Parts: sequence; C-alpha cells; structure tokens
Amino acid sequence: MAGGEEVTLDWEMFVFLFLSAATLLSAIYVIRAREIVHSVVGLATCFIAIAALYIMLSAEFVAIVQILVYVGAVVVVILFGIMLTRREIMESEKR
Amino acid sequence: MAQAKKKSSLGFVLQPMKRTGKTLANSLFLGKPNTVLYPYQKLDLPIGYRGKHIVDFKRCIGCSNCVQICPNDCMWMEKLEDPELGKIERPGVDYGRCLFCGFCVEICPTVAIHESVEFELAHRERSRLKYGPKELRDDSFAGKVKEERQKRLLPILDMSKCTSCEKCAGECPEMAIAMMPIENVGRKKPEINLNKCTSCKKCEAVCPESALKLEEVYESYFEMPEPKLLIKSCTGCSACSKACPADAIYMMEMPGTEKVLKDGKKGKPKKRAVFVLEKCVGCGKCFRTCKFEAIEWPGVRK
Amino acid sequence: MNLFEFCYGIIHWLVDLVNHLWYWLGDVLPWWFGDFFDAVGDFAASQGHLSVMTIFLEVVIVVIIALINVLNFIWIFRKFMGRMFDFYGPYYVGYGIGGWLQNLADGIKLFVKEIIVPAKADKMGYLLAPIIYIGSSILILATIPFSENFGVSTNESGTYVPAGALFALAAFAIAPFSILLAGWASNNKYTLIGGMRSAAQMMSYEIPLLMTVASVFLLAGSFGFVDIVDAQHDIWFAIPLFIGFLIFLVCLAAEVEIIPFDLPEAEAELVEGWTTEYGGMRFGLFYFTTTIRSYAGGALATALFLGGWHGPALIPDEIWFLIKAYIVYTVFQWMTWSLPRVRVDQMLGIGWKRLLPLAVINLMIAVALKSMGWF
Amino acid sequence: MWINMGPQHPMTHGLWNLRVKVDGETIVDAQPEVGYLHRGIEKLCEGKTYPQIIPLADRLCYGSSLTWSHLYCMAVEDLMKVEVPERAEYIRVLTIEMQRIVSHLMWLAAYAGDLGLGVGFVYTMREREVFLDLFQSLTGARITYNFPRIGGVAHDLPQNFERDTLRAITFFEGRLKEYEDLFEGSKIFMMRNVGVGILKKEDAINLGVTGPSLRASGVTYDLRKDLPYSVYEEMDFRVATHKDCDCYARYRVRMDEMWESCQIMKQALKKMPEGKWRIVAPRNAPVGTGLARVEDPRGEGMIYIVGDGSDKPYRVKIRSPIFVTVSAAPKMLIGYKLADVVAIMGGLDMCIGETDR
Repeated sequence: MAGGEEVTLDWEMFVFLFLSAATLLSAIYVIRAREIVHSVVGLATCFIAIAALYIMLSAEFVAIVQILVYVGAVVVVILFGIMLTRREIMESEKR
Repeated sequence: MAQAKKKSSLGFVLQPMKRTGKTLANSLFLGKPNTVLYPYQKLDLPIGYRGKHIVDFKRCIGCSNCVQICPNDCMWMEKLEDPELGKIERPGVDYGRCLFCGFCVEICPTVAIHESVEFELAHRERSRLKYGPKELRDDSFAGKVKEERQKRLLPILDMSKCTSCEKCAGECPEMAIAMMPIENVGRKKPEINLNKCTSCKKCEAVCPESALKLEEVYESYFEMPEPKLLIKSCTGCSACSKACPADAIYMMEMPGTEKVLKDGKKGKPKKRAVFVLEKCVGCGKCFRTCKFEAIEWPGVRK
Repeated sequence: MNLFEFCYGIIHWLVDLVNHLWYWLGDVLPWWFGDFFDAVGDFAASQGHLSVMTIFLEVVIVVIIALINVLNFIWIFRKFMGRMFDFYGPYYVGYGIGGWLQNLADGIKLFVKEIIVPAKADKMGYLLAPIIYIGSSILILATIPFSENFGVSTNESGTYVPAGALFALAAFAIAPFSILLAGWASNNKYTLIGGMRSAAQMMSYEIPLLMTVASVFLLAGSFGFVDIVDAQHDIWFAIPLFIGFLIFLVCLAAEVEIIPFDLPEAEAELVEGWTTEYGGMRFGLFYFTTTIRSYAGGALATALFLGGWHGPALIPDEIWFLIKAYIVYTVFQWMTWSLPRVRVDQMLGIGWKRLLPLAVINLMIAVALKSMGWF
Repeated sequence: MWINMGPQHPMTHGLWNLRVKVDGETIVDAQPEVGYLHRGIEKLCEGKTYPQIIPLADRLCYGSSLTWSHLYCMAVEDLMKVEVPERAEYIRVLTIEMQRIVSHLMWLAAYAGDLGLGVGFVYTMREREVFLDLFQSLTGARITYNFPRIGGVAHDLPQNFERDTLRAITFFEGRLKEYEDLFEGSKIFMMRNVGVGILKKEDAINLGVTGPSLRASGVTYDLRKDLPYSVYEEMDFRVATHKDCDCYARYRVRMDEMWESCQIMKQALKKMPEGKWRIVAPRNAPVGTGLARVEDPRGEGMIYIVGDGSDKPYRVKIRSPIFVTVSAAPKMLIGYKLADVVAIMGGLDMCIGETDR
C-alpha cells in the first residue's frame, strides 16, 4: 500500500483468508480439545467453513450438500454416538 | 349412554379438531369467550359468598364466641371507645390467617357478624392484612348478606325482677316452666324447657313484675354448655356478672351468711352468682374471669 | 426493480454523498493525507464494497421484517390459543390491536432477568448452542423470497441463487446439532433426554421431508424458489402432490416441535425438555427462534406447495405470501391444541414405517407426472 | 440412569417424588417417595374442638374437599351417636356426588394436560366451573366448602338451586359426549392409553388399591353399593367397571362414574324430603370410638376417631386411598416407556394432600 500505487483491497482474498484460517483453526481445535463434544463443535465449524469455501468457488450445490450431509447428518450422528456411550468411559478418557 | 361403546383405536386422528373448531368459531365470531376480563369486569357473586367480614356494632354484644370458635386463631377482641355505644369490645380479623370457614358467622348469638361478597383483600404489606373492628364495621348490612338463621320467640327471664311467685309455672299450658330452687338462696327460679315451649305468650301476660318477656332469639346449632357454680369457692365478687355479655348472671344474696361484726350488727350477706341459662350464649367469659375457680365449664381439658 | 437494486441504489447514493465530503476533506488536507483519502474513497466506491454493503442492508431489512412477523406470530399464537381455549388472550397491551405489544412486554421482562449459567454446565457448549440455533434459523430466512422482487438471495446481476430452496432445508438441518449440544451441555438429565429425543426426531423426519421436497424439485425442475413458485402458476403443487403435502406438513410439525410431536419439550415428562436450564433472555431467544422456525416452516410450505405469492392481483404479492404463511401457521396451532402428544417410540414408528413409504410413493407419483409430460 | 420426577415436576400433581430408573427410554425400576406435603393433620386434630376440625378435613384434598369433611362428620356422628335428619342426608348425597364430578373433571383436566392435550385441560376446567358456581351459591366457597356439619349440613338449599342443578346436569351430560369425541375420538389419545400401565386384578387386590383404579381392573367393589352409607341404599345406580386393566380402562371408569353421579344427583333431588337439615350436635363426645368409610372419588377413605369425653378428639386416624394406591406404581410402571409415566400416574388421580396428610 505504498503511496502512489493503485490500492485494490481484494474482497475475495480477504474472505478466503478468513475462511481458511477458520478451517485450519477449527481443525486444530478438533484434535486439541479436551472434551470430546467440544471437538465435535470444532468439526462442525470446520465443515461449515469448508462449505463457505465451496461457495467462494461458485459451487453452491456442493456447499449446500456439504452442510446438509456433513453438518446436518454426520456431525449429529457422531454426537449421538458420543452421548450414547457410557459416561464413565468418556471420563476415563479425559484423565 | 350406560356402558359407552368402546370405540376402536382407529378413530380418525384429527377428530378432536372438529370440537375445538366449534368452540373457536363460537369464541371468535359467533359469541364471546367464556371468561370475563377480570379487573375491569366482575362476576356477580351469590349473596352467601364467604368474603370479608362485616360486623354490626349495634348488634354485637362482644361475647368473643367468634374468637373462640376460629380454627386458626385469626380473630381477636379489641377494646374501643365509641361515641354512641361507650366502652365496647369488638372483633378484628387477620386475613393473613383467615380461612373463611364461616364458623364465626354461624356461632354468633346475635347474628352480628357476616361475611360479605368482598374478596379483594390482598395487600403488599402483611401487617395491613390485619383488619381491626373499625375497618370491619358496617352497621346496616340488610340486603348485603343472607340472614338465614331462624328466629324463635322465647320467654327470657329478668332475674332482678323475678319474685318467685310461681304464677308462670301454673299458667304454662305445656308444663314447660318448672320452678327450681336455687341453692343457698331459698328462692325458686323458673326454668324453661325450650323443647316444650310453644311461644304462647301466656307466661308473659301473667307475670306481675313483667320479669318474663318473650323475645326473638336466633336459633343456635351449637350446643350451649352449662356453667356450674361451686358454691364453696364463690366469694360473691360479681366479676362474672360484670363480664357476662348477655346479662345472664345475676348476683343474689344468700340469707344466713351474714357475718356478725364486732358491734353485734349483722353485715351484708354473701352473694352468689345465679345463671339464667336461657340467656347464656356459651362464651365462657365467666369461667375465664373467675379468679377463684368457682365456675365449672363442662368438657374443657385442663 | 427488485430488492437488490433498491438497496444498491440506496447504498450508491449514500456512498456518493459521503464521498463528496470525503474528497473535499482530502483536497483541504495536506498532500500526504490526500492520497490516503483518495484511496479510501475509491475503495468505498468500488463495486465489491458496494455489493457487500447492499447485501448487509438487505439482510437488515429481511431480518427486521422477520422480527415483525415473529412478533405477529407470537401474537397469533396467544390470541388464537386464547380463543380456542375460550378466553380472551392478551387484550389490553398494544393500543387498538388487542394485546399485540404483549410480546414486546414479555421480551423486556426477559431482558431484565438475571443471566445464570448452571455451575456444573459445560460453559462453551451452553453458551454456543443458542448462537448456533439462532444463527442457523435466521439463515433459513435469508433464502426465502416474499415475491419475485423481494428476496435476499440475489447476486449482483439480480438473478436468484439457483439452489435457494435446498439451502433453506440445509439450514433447517443444522438445528439438531445445537439442540443436542444444548441438551448435553446443560448437565441435566431432562435436557439430555430432551436433546436426544429432539435429534432423533429431527433426523428421522428430515428424510421424508427431503423426499417430498425432492418431488417438488422434480416437478418444478429447479432448486430455486422463484422457479418453483413460477411452476405453480397454473396449479398448486399441493393438488397433484396431495400425499406429499400432508407428509410435508406432518414432517414440518415434527421439525418445528409442535404438539403432536413436541416430545423434546414434553413438559409433562421432561419439564421444559432441552431448554430446561436456560433462563432469562436465553430462554427468550430459544422461544423466539422456535417461532422463527415455525414462520420459516409456514413460508416453506407456502412456497413449495401453496403457490407462493400467486393470487388474485387485488393484494400485492408479498402480502399474499404472508397471508398463506400465516394460515399455515394458524392451522398448525389449531392442530397443536387439539391433539395429545405421541410417545417417542410411536413417533419414530410413524416416521419410519408410515411416512417414509408414503414419501416414496409420493416421489413415484411425481416421477409419473413428470414423465407423462404434465409438468 | 435414575431420574427424579419430582418433587418439583409437572408430572407430580402436588409434591411427591417418583424416582424412575430408565434404560434408554424404558423403565426398569420405580420408587415412589411421599411425605413432602406432610402437615401433621392427624396431630393438629387433637388440639381442636370437633367442629373446628371440619375445615381441616376439607384441606385433606383440594380436589374433593367435601367428601373428606363429610367423611369426618360421619365418623364423629358415629362416635357421638347422632342421628342426621333425612333431608340433610339427601343434601349430602347430592353434594358429594357433585363433588365427585368436580373431582373427576379436575382429574380429566390434569390428565389431558399431562398428555399434552391443551384444549382438554381448559374445557374440562370450564365445565367444572358450572358446578363450582353451584357450590358457591350453596356453601359460599369454591374449593374448601366447610359445608357438612356434625348432625347435618350448614345450610339448606338456596332458592332455585334445584332448577339450576338440573340444568347443569343436562348441560353436563351433553358435554360428556363431547369429551368422548375429544378424547377417545382422537387416535393419538388411544395410542397413548390402550394397553399401557396394566394392573392385573390380583395385583390390585393384593396391593390394596381401591376406587376407580380397582374397578378398572375388573373388580366390582364400591362402598356405595357394598356398604351403603347415608341414603345410597335408596339410589339406583350402576357400579362402573372395566375389564381392560389399563389406562384406558381407568379413564373409561371415571367417565362412566361421572354419568352415574349425574343420575344419582337427579334421584336425590327428586326424592329429597322436606324438613330440618341440621340438628344441634353435642359439644362433647363420649368416651369411645367412631369409624366411617366412604367411597372417595379416588378410592376408599376411612376416618377413625377416639373420643375421651372432652370437646376435642383424643386421636384421629385417616386412611388415604392414594397413599395405598401409589404403592402399586412400580407394578404398573415397569416395562413401559418414560413417556408413559405421565399417562399411568396421571390416570391414578394423585392427590398429595390426603396422601401425606
């Protein structure tokens, strides 16, 4: 942004950086989270960010299917699975 | 209907919507909803509704029967000075405890206390729920409440006028009047059998001193206890007579109990209390006033 | 002129206005400032900035309209419930319109309540769940147009996003995730059971719902709302796809959790279901969002089956759309208060054993209609 | 997982606790816990005179207060050997049958609310109001009437009461048919009720269950027929029973009982003699015991009084029907779903006031 040059703030670039940062951070959080349900939340965030990335690539249909299938179904099934397992196992994993 | 037929479990799922739709149409378009908008519209309450008490000061005799029957001990008697009535005792009600059972109304011997249709008694402060007699006062409640207790004409004895002439006993066609001797006094007192009395007024007519008068008395459904005097303990102090709200206790001199004074003259004879049970309202004030435990009140567990 | 152009015009005008002042400032100030001023001004007038701002404005407009509609819905809910229960309902709050402001009054009351987080709750989940729930529910509204010209999901050239309807359903499907999270994070047995039931219910009813909607997509030949509604110009899809319409309504009732299927909030067994531990405005927002979902459900039913904004031209298109959505919601309310709630195993049974085969039959009917060339 | 349903829970109509052990949604164990509403009424009675206890007996059950004060008065009359005037007996029968309808309507309202049928709750409460208005004009109160007295009743029937009651009965008989449409007409209601919470005949008898819950298990046992008190001997009515032993049977029995109560009320109004409605009762009870049993809307209620010659009872023992019935809860609950708890326990018509006393 040196003086004299034409300044063009690229919106797409900005949004892309934001989304990729969100994707990466949430993906890291999935691994790092202590509570297993928290990692599921991270996973959902990751999926949603990826869906947004698809939209940026003007692949709307893929993005929608990504949300519908991954967030709406896969994450919920994972959450279900975690909750239906016994609490004691979860607690022993934590420690 | 008798035995309602058991419908099969295949009733149509949306069947109840028909019923609710009927009510819906009625309350939306055809008529009005079933409720009233309370603080602005009010329902008419029946005349016998049990709400806030009202006390007719002129009828009330301050017997404290209402205070005694109250299951929650929410009433009390308050001493007041009234320009018309002088020194009186009248009941107050604590609406924080009142359960509106209506026993106070039922037991009142003069039907001076009533429950009105007023029910909005709530207040932010608990102390304001205590309604003193002045707040309950309503001296003319005709028409506001139902007075359904039946009245009865009964000969009421004024012992101070009675001369024990026995004329009334002779005159009574139903033999309802019996002359009963009063212990240690040497006189007889007409006692009236209320079950036999037909309110014929003959005794009133024959009484030379007009001591017997027929008066309208409210019937009571509560059994009146009979106070009994223990002559040995009675000192003749007449505290009970002063305390009696119904003027049913008379002090009579007992002949032969005069003390011989130092100068040989005879002093005043001892007095004793005589109960006129027709007038008794069963309040037990005499029992509680007597310091010498000379009055027995039947059935009280000590 | 559609909503996008309208908003674009406003934004353009505003930017022009501000830029006049801005450039004047740049001229007045020393030269090294002036360059910076010019750069920012150019950026503000750039196409990208203008379209982003336009979308923001659109979102604000649509959300405000949605909020007003939700207030209306809660009012209808109370008033209708009251009249059905044979009492007046809210009456005095709201000048002239019996009790319309009662909702606002309740909202203010909820706002001033204390915010409590249960001591042993999982804080992150507890705080995140309402956000996801509300966010995903408002996302549904983004795609729903009120008429051909009144909708957010347009792009710069003014054409609608082709997969709008699918996007709405996808946003619908995020909710069970937040409900499960809320139920789990509250650390309470009732909320946990409520969350489980809710997720099981939403997942099992999602499938017949999507299958019926698929039949609509098939007949309309598009995923976009505008094309679907235009395809119903002659005949509403509710008539040829009558079975599908019924299935759609039942599934919608399950999705928005109203009484025959309100097992997650079955107040007799589970106190308040998965919202038990939420109080104050958090509960208020849940309640609010549930109403938003009902509104979105009504709008979806209208757009997909009831001919959208088509109607006699006496009334504007947008109003037609709203009237139909309101009617759908009212019928839902009628059903809600007239029926008992089913048991959880019975509900899953209905979903899997009855509705799913029926949805398949419905899809076959749609395929037959399409292959006959009638649509 | 143990789930506490109560003491503060919408399912518990009152204040009690049902601990349910669930495996998924299926109940594998259940423990009812009562005692949260213990007010020590039996002990309180020992410090009050005989008439003063009548309002206390009213407060045993808010749903059917008149039945309990009537029961108490019957026990005291047995102790004092008081003959009640015939008109008073007819008024009592009239009012306790009205009370039975009011109580059953309240049960139906709560039951509908439990099952999520919002309209059922309001409509039944609305029709209950008709009878409450009648009670209000008769006794002056709406819930706790304090109406029966030792040796009669407090008031005579007010003006137009007979006409109003007959009108209310006619109106209500029509409404009963509407309820059948509203409840049984709905498939979901039947799904929730038929075959749920089965209490077998033997179990019901062994556990001491009484009242509609017992009659729904196929036992024809009604104190009004089997041990007639008051003037029930002269009334012509049928004991409602059902063979199905499930929640639907309990619902059906109560609906039939409301119908029969209407018939009894009509007969009582027709046969009511003129005369006194109250006699002066003695202030003090003799040394001895008094016992009375009645058919409460919830089962068999019993009061046993020991008098010691003073104006206060020496001991009062109250037998509550629901206290016994609730012990059958595990028998009914185990094996059903968590959502059935509300249907089963709601179908028992719990009243915690009398249970905990």
